[in-house]
Amino acid sequence: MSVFLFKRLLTFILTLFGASVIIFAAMEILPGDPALVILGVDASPEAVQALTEKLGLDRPVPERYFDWITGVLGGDFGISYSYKTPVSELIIDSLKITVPLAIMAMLLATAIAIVLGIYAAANHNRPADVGIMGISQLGISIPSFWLGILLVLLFAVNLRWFSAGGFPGWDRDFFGSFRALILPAVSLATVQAAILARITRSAVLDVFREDFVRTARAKGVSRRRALWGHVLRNALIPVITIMGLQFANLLAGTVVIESVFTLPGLGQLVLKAINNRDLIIVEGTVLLLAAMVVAVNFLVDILYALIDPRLKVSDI
Amino acid sequence: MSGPGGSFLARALRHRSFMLGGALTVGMLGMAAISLFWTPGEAISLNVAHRMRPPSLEYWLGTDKFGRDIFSMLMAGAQNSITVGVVAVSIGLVAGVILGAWASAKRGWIEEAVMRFSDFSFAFPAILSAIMLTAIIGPGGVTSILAIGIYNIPVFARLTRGVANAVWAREFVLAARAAGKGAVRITIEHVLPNILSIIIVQATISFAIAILAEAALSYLGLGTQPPQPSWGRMLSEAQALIFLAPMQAIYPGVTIALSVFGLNLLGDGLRDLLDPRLARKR
Amino acid sequence: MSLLRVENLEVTLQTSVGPARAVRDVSFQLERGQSLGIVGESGCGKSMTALALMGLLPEGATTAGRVMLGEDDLLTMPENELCGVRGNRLAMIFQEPMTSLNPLHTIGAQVMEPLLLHRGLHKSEARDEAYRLLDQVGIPNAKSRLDNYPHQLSGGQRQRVMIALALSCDPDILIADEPTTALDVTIQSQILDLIEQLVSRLGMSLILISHDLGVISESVDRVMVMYGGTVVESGPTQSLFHALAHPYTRGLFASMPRLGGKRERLTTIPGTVPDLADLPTGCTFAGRCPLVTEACRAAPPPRLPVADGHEAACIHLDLATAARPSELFS
Amino acid sequence: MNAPATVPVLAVEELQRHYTLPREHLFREPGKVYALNGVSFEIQPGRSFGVVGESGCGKSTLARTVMALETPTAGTVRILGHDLFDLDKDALRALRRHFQMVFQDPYGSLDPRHKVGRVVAEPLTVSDEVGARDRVEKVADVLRSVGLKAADMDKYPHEFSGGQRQRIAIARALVTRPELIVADEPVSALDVSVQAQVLNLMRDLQDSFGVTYMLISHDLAVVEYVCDEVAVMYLGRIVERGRTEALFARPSHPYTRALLDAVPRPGVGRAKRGAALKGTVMSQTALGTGCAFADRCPMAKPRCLEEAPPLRDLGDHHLSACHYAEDVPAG
Repeated sequence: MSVFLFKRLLTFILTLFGASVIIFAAMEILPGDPALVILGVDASPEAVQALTEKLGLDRPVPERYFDWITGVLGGDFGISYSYKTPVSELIIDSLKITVPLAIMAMLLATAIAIVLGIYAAANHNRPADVGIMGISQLGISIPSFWLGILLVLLFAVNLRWFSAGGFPGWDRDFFGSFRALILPAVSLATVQAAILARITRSAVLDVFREDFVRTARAKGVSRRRALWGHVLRNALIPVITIMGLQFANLLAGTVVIESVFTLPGLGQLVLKAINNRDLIIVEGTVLLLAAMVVAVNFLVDILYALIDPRLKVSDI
Repeated sequence: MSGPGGSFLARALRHRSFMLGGALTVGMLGMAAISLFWTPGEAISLNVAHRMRPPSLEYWLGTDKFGRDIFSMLMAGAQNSITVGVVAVSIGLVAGVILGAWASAKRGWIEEAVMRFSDFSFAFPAILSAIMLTAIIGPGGVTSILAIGIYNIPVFARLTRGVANAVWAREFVLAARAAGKGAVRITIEHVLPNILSIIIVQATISFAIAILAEAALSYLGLGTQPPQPSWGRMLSEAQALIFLAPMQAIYPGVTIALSVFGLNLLGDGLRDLLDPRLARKR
Repeated sequence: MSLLRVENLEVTLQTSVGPARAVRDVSFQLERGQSLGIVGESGCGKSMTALALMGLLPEGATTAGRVMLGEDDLLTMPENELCGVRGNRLAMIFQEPMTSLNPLHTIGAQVMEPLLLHRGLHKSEARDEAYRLLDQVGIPNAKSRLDNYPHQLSGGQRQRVMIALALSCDPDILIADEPTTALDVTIQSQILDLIEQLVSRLGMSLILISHDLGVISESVDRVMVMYGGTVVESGPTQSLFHALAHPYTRGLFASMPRLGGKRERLTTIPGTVPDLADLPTGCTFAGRCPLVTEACRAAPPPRLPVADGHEAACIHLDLATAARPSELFS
Repeated sequence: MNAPATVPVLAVEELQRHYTLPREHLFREPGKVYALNGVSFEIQPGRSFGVVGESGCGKSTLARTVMALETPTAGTVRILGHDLFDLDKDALRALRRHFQMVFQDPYGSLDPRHKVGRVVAEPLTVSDEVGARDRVEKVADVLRSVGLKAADMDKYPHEFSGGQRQRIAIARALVTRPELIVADEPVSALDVSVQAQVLNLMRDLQDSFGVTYMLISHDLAVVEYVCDEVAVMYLGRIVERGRTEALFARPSHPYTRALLDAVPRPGVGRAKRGAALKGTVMSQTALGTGCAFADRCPMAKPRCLEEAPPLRDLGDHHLSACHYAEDVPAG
């Protein structure tokens, strides 16, 4: 096993552990007694005491962390105070929306970005390049949730092609559910695509200036063939890095976009939980979101090692 | 920043997108500054008698459902975006640059630790931190500032460490060491001046991202609370009325987009103008 | 008829400080089997001349004049036809063996590429041929090296791979741009020997570009000395080094410390190499030349014969050759 | 501080420097690079000592260790009698005014954000002995002595050409009037026509200030031009050492012979190149038993593979680390 992968794996595990500790600790230092918060200020001291014991809030902190984390690892996130159902069920239900939405947005963004970025680079300094870069500059300036509102305005209010929000559920109406995710995915993807297109373009241009591309051209390889055969794979390295880093922002964007389109995903779940002071849901969801980000970045590192034969020693 | 490369001003004036970005940014700052002591209408207190007015000479962009003047709210909202942006980016910049420069000067396990810490922080985008902070201290401007500030620390730490390492590898640093200078002095006298322009560019871009993040947080109700106007909350209020008064959802969005666009152009322009590769004539 | 005929080649580059005339009025001919050396300091236009021949000038560069390879003018040839010439009839080796190979492709794939492109070989034939080529340039364990990546090879070995690559399609002309500058002196002589051997065995013509007068004088039949984008002196190697004529060449030669030379004070040429974006109208060396007169600054000097086939672009040749370099530049 | 003539300006003894490579494999020991394997020499005041060798022979590591920019694994470096790695921080800093360095890259060795005056004054700013006005005076003086103008102080480095920048770098090294200047490839980044200006300057400065040079170079001709004594390094060891003229005229180590033969000489005409040395410099990741050069040596005999040759005195200040030093052909 190479040290690079070992280090990355270790970082992956430590990061997850650290994230869980921080999230747990954050919820621990909450001002006020959670039992009191749940029951309201006029609850009787006996009821508060009973709930405190029931929730196990009177036990030492490390013990409670250990119980919580072993539960989470076994898929048990605890029972929601407000819904009275297992948090894991709530999370699974919301993941059915958030995960497809994030994947759709990522695929869409990547496809648009790579095509536009390469096209712009191939036409460096020509009108197509200048145009694409201008539009992408505008694209990274637009808040994705506002774009969502604009799309609602156009396609739901004026054209009435899509509904303004809501989600029918995969079991009830598969096609309708897919349709409900299209506008949200487009709003998320546009901003990401603008960022990635700029990165792709500059990565391709940078690699085009490398000596080995000149070598390839000196062999008689045409510009186009050099682009596909030599430049792209090298240019992919920085693009993938940024994609990994952007994934965190994409997930964050999902939280907001779900709000715009009233999709009952992870974002809605956690926002409602904050309002209800349903902390056990907040804990679980935040940990899950953080874990997704960390996992994607770990995958990116593995992808690196596959693309780049030089990568043996960590330097990132 | 007149350093090497001749007249910075002359080149800046010729740089079209830099000038456009500068103009937009000055416009945003100006709007916020003027709103400190004057707005055309009422931005904060409610006046239900004048609710939902169309644009007119008195209400330039009309009024919202509480009778507040929309244009005045946009002006006052700029204060909020700028405050959150500047404070949050400053937190990220100061902490990040210190961490990054420290990592670069010491190398070894300190560098490793700082970089792993950065990896770790990347798992918490601003909205995730804001959600946790809201659960702890409740929603508000401070939550936004802290969340966005924390998000920016690893951004600046990684950037600083990367470019500082490049400076440490230059021979003039070796010369400084041969003269007997210590790591702190080299960092202050040689490393920081040489990476300053890159940090400035990143600060501009980070400011733009902070404005977007602040808007998202106040849209979700996690950020600035009423009655202080904020662009994000204006959008969320307008969305409820989208079938009735669609234009109310347009104005704040355009304002955000133009501010961010201006800062991004400014950042890109600065990158061109401050790039030592172009400034150095060989 | 000459294999390669370059007539009045001009190259203008776009730089941040305006257009730079990197190559001005360069003409030469190359016969089959002959070797030509281009020598000069940084910014003299020697590399740009080579890149102009290959049609690989940087973006924004413009050219004038003619580069005739047989019947074809390479400067006006459409790009898709040029691709058929490059790597096939005209091949090039670059200075930096560390960065000139694609880090993500195997050595084999990179040597095979021109074979697949120009000679229409099948993959397995190309692989066998690549093995033969690597073996020919002296790479030990060539068979297993085919599957190595560039970072697994030393600098000298990478330069051997570059040579194998360049020779793969039996080009008429091999252009080697500072092929040994990045290498150690013992490796340099190995690589120069290899190039020389292969060129003579395969009957190719060679254009060798170097800043090192020693490398040039040991390796080629004819020499062209460039300064500020123009050719200041050219001629057969023996006669040129025997009777250096141009003040620049004489000064350059005298300013080199030489092994086994007496440790007497080196002659120095005052000043520094000219900026291509801001060249004088007359002789490019006028700013540093001890013999300069008004006439030198007025117009570019004509090329005057020194001996059979040996020319120098200087109007004060008699004065330049009369004095010893140390007196000339004192 | 003026050392008595008997104390060498620089004395290096049994210097070793081994690096540990970054670990590549989890369950294997990380590799090591043996950059210096016991290097010893002395330089007397006012002399110039050259170190030649190919890339990876350890000559740059040697320069940096002599400058106390790196800590050796073993061995000592004495400057004017003081053991550099035995001094505390402040004492070392105070001693630094007596030994300065000139670097290879005239573009990289001057901070582009500092004006020339500040660059040149850098070694003075470390000790508080020199007042601000004095400092300007000294900088002006030293700029004039390297052939620049005092007014150049207020310009930025990018306003100068490569040769002028190397003059600035030399001025910086000279400003404290050091006894020793270590120059690591000072002219290899310069054009040939500019090289001579810098080499002549170095010789002139030695004449006028009596400075001692340690010159690191891959270029044998440059070393021959500047240095009185020369050491040839191969894989972290000195394989031959002696007076420059004698050593180059009659090398006593096959590696020196090969180096000299490989240097192309202008004007000798085509194909006079000596037979090329085979192979390439092995990585210094293992310490073998025999002579490190044996695998490339045209004269290698069985003994060379078994027994490492010590650096032995051949008389007349000439040392060679070859069992068969007397048999090396005269070329």
